[in-house]
Amino acid sequence: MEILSFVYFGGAILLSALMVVIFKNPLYSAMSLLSMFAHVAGLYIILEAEFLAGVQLLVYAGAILVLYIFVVMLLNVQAQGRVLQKQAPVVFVAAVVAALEVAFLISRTHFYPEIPPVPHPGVPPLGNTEMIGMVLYTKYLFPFEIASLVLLVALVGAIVMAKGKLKFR
Amino acid sequence: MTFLSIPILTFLIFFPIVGGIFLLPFMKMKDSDTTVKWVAVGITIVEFIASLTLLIGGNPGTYQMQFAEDHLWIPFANIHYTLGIDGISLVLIIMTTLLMPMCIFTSWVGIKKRVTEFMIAILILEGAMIGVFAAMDFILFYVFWEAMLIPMFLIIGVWGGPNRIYATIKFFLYTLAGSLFLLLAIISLYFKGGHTFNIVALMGQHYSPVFQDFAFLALFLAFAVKVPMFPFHTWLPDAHVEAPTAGSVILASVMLKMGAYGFIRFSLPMFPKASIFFTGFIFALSLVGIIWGALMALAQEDMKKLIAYSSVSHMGFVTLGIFVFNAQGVEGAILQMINHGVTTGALFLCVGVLYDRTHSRLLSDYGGIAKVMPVFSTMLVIFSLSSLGLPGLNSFVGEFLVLLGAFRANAAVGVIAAIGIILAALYMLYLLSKVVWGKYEPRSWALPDMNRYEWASLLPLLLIVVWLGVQPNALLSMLHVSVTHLIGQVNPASPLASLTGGF
Amino acid sequence: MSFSLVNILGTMPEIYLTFFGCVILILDTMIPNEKRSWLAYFTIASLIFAMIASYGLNGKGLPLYQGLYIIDPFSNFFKMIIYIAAIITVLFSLPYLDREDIHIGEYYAFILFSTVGMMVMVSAGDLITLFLGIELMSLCFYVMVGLKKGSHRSVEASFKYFLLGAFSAAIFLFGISFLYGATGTETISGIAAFVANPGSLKPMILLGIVLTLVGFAFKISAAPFHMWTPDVYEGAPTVVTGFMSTASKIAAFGVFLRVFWVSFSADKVDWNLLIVILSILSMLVGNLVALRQTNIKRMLAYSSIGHAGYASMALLQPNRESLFALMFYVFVYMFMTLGAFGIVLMLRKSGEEGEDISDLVGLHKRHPIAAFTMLVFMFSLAGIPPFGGFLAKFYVFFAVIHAGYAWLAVVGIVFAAIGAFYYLRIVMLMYMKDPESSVVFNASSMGRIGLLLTAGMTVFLGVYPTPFVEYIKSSLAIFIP
Amino acid sequence: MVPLSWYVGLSSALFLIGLIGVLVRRNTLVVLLCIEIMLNAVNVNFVAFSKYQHVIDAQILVFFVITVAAAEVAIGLGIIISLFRLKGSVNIDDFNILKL
Amino acid sequence: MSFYVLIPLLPLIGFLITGIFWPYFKGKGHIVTVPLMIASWVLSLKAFSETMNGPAVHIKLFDWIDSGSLHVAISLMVDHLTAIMLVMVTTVSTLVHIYTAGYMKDDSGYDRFFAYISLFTFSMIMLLMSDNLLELFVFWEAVGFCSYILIVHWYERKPSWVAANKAFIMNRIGDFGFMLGILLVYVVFGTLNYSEIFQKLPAHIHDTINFWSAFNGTTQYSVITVIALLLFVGAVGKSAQLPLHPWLPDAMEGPTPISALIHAATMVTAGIFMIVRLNPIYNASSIAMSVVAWTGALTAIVAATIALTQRDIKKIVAYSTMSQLGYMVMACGVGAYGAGIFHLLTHGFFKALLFLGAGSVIHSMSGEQDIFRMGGLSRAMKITFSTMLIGSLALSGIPPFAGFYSKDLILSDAFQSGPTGHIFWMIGVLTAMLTAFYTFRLIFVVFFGKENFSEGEHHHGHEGHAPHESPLVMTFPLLFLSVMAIGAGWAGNHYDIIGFLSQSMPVPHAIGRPELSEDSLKSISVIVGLVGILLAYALYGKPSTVPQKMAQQFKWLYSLSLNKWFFDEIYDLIFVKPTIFLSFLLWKEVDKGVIDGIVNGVAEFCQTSAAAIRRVQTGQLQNYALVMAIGLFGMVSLFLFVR
Repeated sequence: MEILSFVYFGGAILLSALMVVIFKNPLYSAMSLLSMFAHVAGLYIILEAEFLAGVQLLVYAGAILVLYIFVVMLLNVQAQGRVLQKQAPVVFVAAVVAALEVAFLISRTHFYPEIPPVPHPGVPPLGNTEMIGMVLYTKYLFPFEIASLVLLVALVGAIVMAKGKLKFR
Repeated sequence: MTFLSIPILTFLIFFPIVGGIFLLPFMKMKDSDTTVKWVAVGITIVEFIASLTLLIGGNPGTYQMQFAEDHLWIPFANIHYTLGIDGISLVLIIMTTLLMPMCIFTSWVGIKKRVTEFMIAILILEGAMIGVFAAMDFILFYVFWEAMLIPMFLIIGVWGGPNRIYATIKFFLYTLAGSLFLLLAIISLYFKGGHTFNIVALMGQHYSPVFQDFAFLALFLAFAVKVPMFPFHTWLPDAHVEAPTAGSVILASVMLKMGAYGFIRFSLPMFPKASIFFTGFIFALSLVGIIWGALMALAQEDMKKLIAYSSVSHMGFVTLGIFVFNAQGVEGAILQMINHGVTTGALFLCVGVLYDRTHSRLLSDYGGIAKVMPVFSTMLVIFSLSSLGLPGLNSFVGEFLVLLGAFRANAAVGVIAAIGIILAALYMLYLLSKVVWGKYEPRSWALPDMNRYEWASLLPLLLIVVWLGVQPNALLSMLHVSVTHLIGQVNPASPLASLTGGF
Repeated sequence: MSFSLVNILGTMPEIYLTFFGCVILILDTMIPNEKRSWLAYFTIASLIFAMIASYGLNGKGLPLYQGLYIIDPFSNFFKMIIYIAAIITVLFSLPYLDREDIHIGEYYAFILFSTVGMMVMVSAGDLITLFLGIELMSLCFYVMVGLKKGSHRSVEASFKYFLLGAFSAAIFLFGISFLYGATGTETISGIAAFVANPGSLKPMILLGIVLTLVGFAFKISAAPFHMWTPDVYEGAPTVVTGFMSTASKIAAFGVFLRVFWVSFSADKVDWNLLIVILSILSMLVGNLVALRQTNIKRMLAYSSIGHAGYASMALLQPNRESLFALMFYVFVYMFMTLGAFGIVLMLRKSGEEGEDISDLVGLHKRHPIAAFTMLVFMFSLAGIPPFGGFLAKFYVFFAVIHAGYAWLAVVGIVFAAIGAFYYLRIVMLMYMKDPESSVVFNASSMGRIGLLLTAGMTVFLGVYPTPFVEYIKSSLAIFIP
Repeated sequence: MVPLSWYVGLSSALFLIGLIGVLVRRNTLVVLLCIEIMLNAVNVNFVAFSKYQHVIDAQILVFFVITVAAAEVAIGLGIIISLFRLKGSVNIDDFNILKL
Repeated sequence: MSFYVLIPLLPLIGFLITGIFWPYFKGKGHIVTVPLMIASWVLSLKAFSETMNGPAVHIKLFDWIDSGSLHVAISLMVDHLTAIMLVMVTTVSTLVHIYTAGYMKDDSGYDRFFAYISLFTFSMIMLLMSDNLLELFVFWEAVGFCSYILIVHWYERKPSWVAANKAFIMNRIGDFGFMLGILLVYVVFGTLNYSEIFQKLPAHIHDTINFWSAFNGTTQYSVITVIALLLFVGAVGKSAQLPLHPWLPDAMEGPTPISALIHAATMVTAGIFMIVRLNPIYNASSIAMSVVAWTGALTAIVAATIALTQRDIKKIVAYSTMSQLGYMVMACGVGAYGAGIFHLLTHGFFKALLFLGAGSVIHSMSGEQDIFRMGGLSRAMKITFSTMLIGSLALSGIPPFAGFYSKDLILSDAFQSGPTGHIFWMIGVLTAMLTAFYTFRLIFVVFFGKENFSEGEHHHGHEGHAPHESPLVMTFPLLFLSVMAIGAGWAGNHYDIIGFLSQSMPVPHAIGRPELSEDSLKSISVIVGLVGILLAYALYGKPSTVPQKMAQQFKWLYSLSLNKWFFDEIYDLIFVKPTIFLSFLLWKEVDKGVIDGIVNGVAEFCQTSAAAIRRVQTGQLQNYALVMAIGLFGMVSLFLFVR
């Protein structure tokens, strides 16, 4: 069952990712990406990360992609000329090599069950949103704050960049 | 040891540098050139007089470093500000301080633009050069060694001839490239030699033969470029030709000596086994250099190039003498360093005298100047004769001692080196024939005889040329102990082997 | 899970800066255009304030937030450099922004936020905090690079930087994920234990090392991950270039060092080779390609690639010599590079920045002091004594030889000799040719202070570096006793 | 139970696809999407490790990654808009004033 | 300080005063130098008388070079050899000083000239008085330098400086050998002092040296032979022996007084002096001796053949000098050192006389030197003619003139020195005949016959005026020297100069019983001399076409003689041209081409490769990303495949 769903989600993820790369029209690519995000969220559920699945859908599909599609529409770019860069053949050859390397590396690694023992005894069950909140606001408080600062900067920065060449006031 | 409780070596190093810095305000002033020149002359003369206290206070009877100063400079890696001199550095320092006033005198007329900056560069250069000879910490030595390049770079590049940029960059990069290997060797020595940069402390160590070989080669690169030894010499003619007269003089008289000084101070005592191992190699290069430089000089049409190539030849004697490892050879080499400094410096000054009048260095533009400039011609003849090693003038003694040392070390080497003396006669007489002798044909330029600044720059050298020719012992006596010690370091088994003659 | 106020106190400098950054954002909307320079003064003041606060924390080796954030003298040292770099940058910015018509108050806020980002980087105790710090810094820079909005080059640079930065961030994260997967922890010290005894997970750790290395190499612009550097440096406003090329690089070095030495030191034999390759390639590319540049910012960009190569040689062996070498190197590098960019940004040619090398021709005739200052920076960058650059190079070679890589030192030497040429060329053009273009050197009093500071320190660090050496020694004492 | 290596393989494949996309597509916007794919690959990895190691921290990391991804997209789109204004194009090969 | 110091010091003072202040003398240079010179001469006479029976005087002036085990002091040593040489040198020098005052009058370099000849005299005296090889070498070179500077006196004329350069360089080549000899002496004996060398000589007599050990050579040479030969190379150069002789005739470009002083009487004899001084070394090596003898003999005959056809009055005398020097060297080579020195002395006088006479002739001809443009001068210049005649007779070895005694001593000593000695004797006799011939050819052509000059033909000087007798300052030295030319030989013979000299050198002992008695030997040489004179008279005593015919008949021989056996041309072809060619070739092609080419090539290579690497930076963003990716996976594969 698990395997089956993994195969489904995994296959769909890869397929949609490929579609993102393959589709000529950026809008279609964005739609494929949406599909990918959704399937990744599905995969998270298999992996007992329900909270993250929600975040994934909310942030990625709900926020990022909408913003993205908005920009695509705004710019109203028509697909023109070549889709791929001139260096594409080189990239494909290199990608095959890279894939072989990674596959080799993964095949050489014995993950489970030789994985190191669980470092923290008495681990609460995964997927517990309360637990996530607990850790996030104690241990990860500092990164959390930094993340908020990142978002602030992104906010201001996006405004500054997108505003165009305007005399400030 | 201090004189009037001033650390004299520190004073010698920093007095001109500080003096140069105090000249800075003159840059903005109008019509201050003459003042600046006089101030610069004053500084260099005070410096010279101060350096004479080394003679008075120095003890020629010991090889220990004298006037030593030692302060921690940079606390990481144990870098000290260590100064000290022995007989060998003493004579070189005095030669340096002696030549500097003359360099300024010769620039009196020749340097017309940016006089203040020129003087500043010269003064800073002087400080750095003395620093090189006085430093007894390897890093300090290296700092001076390299820092010296900067003012020289500017002197050639700013005040030089038409092709100065190529020349100065070549000069800088060439020497820098060599020096960087020196830096590596210094660092390696630190780790092999007991975590110190103190030169004296590094001498007493025993290094593995392989390390000695590599370090020797690294040092060799740095010093051979500076000397310059045979295949590394091509920067020299370019730099000499393009440099202003003072630059040529400093380059030839002092800077070239630093390579040889490096061999004496570092290569020999620190890497005795490698020094002996590479003796044949150095001999070969020196001999080729002697012959090569002379042959090249013969083919030159440009006076400065001719003298520059002759330097290659003469410095070949120096390196040869250093590596014969006997008293005559090494003392001869040091003497030859001084002689070459004085003589070639004077020759460059002479060329400068002509150049200031005519703005030509081509032999074909001259001829028969004995007619119009008799006094100058006499000077030129004497310096040329000194350069070709006429007995009674200074160079002969050095060359003879080197030849003697070389001959003792290896007869064939001595024979080949002696050929250089024949060739020296060829090119120097060629120079004289083209410039001094012959029919004087008036040209667009006037050739008045020497003015008083030129007198001031040439006459002292003339006296030294004669004095050292007649009384070389005055110099040699300062060297004996240091040289004996040096040879003892190279061959600790029989420190007196070289003194007992024999085949 | 206990949580103590010490955690907050330890991060007060970061908090101050964030706060002041927000204040600037607010102030910006309130103060009139003419008084805009007050923002700069305010920025400097806040930086100095934070600096003092950081200094107050010196000597306390504190792991905060359960080891996610480390306040130790080592990170403090890097923070000091970053503060100084930021202050000098602001000193240079004031006239520059006016001239370039960048009237954006957010600029100063971004300077502060990016400073926070770098501080987070150098203090980060785990990889994710580190990553967030990098991102914070980078996002600020993405924007700052593109601040000259009317300029194609500026925006293009911003775009290139952004895209490649995001690309490298993804690679870096992927690496973190592998490290996490292999070790089950993301704290720097936690990883170390597993790296020492990886068992069958070694391939994954190796992959993680390589991928994180790429992220760091990108930030320090080491070849072959340097490609963004020249373009971005050229396109960015020169003040930003100066800040980027020094502070961000130095912060990256600090964290690079910490991650690799603490986490991966057990696997040294493996990554040493990579560092060697990186540094050789960087020296090669940086020093060679700089020979052919006509734009001085581009040239300095390549030079900074070369310097990254030298500095990364000091990463090879986790010992005292290397640590000192790296710290001293970045310290000197900061002053000389920033100063060189300072000179460049003060050159104006008919309303534009004089950033062509040909604009420097004959500078000595017109502005002897500017030329001399540039000469100091150039010789220092070339590593010629008695300037700081020499001692920096010296200590790096010192460390390399101590690490047993004498041959690498030889390679470095060769490239140093080659590299000296293009620095010399600048000096040569300034001093040995007659001026052609009508370049003016337009230095405000703050700019002059900045130049005096950088040039003075460049000389001082070469002649009498003792106080700083002592400071660095005390800073590294905790890291490696 | 699905072996961990499958997940790692999946994420690696995803990462590579994203990488290829970044390298080959001309359209800036699509390249940006591909970077998102790469970041998602990272997330998949983290979540899988989290599951198999029973540690919640990894999920926190994913949380941060998502945050950063959002921030990057915001800035990136801002830059792209700014660039589009100047050049009227979103093809990457049109942005090559800075070179050599 | 004893008065010996003053002998060299006085000329030195003269040099310093005139040399430093010469612009202020304005043609009065002689008032300082001549009196000093005369004083020096007087003192050397005193020295001669003091040492006549006394031991050698030894005065150490100062330590010159101390280095390691090398100790060289500048000292004065006066033994019999030195003393007698001193007399000759100071005499000739004094007379030349006096003569110069007349000859060089109105010359622009008058005061300079005096300074230089004083310097030369000082150097020559020091050369004679030196007590070690290095000191000898110093002044050996110093006299060479003086010769150079005096030859180049009329520096505006190209032949002058060419000749001067030639003289200096040829001497340098000789000195090269000399220097090596000194080095070898030091290496072998550990000292350069004559007396110490001679003391240690027996111990090293069988030493050998492997000269080419550096090149793995194995041949062993006898050290003493090598030393002797190397030192002899110096003598060859200085004394103008084959093959280093061509500088001497060319040196006649200098003013005549120095030809008399330097290139006839004093400097050129330094080589012989050196050989005699070092006679123990030469005596120890028979190979060296025979080389010396053969060189001398060949030089004598070759020079004599060249002199036969020369037209330049000074060149004829110069070749005769060379020939006579060959005699002396030959004498040394057969061990007849005393005879050599004797001949050196007499030759010094009569050859100086001949030169000064020639100078007087040239002076009166306003610079003309071609003997075939003179003629009949005996009428105008009686004193000059008669003194020249005396000199010529002395040179031809006609009794009772000086040359007769000394030359015949050489010939008889040569004859008695064994089988090869006969050959030397024969060469000597042949040379004697040739000598008499060309000497009197000169006399007849110059002083007899019809006047071959006309007013218009005077190129040099003022409007050509008739030949006239020279002033007293010039004729006085001639007269004085002719007295010496007449009396010196007799006096030497009478007062047993050989015996006197034998106090410092060995006397050759005859090998076996001579087939011919001493008297018959003497008469043969006298007869030969007379034959030569008669021949000269026959050919040149009266107008005759025989010489031209002979020249055409033996064209080959004639041109060989006229062109000085083509030595100059051969040297030009073998040494001069190739050296210049080589130096230009090496400079242009190797130094600038290869060595500098490599240096610049490295820079060029950096630039080119920079341009190549630079092209990676395309500006295309995705190329950058690709490079990063390749870098990334390259590093991964490095792990996979390399580690």
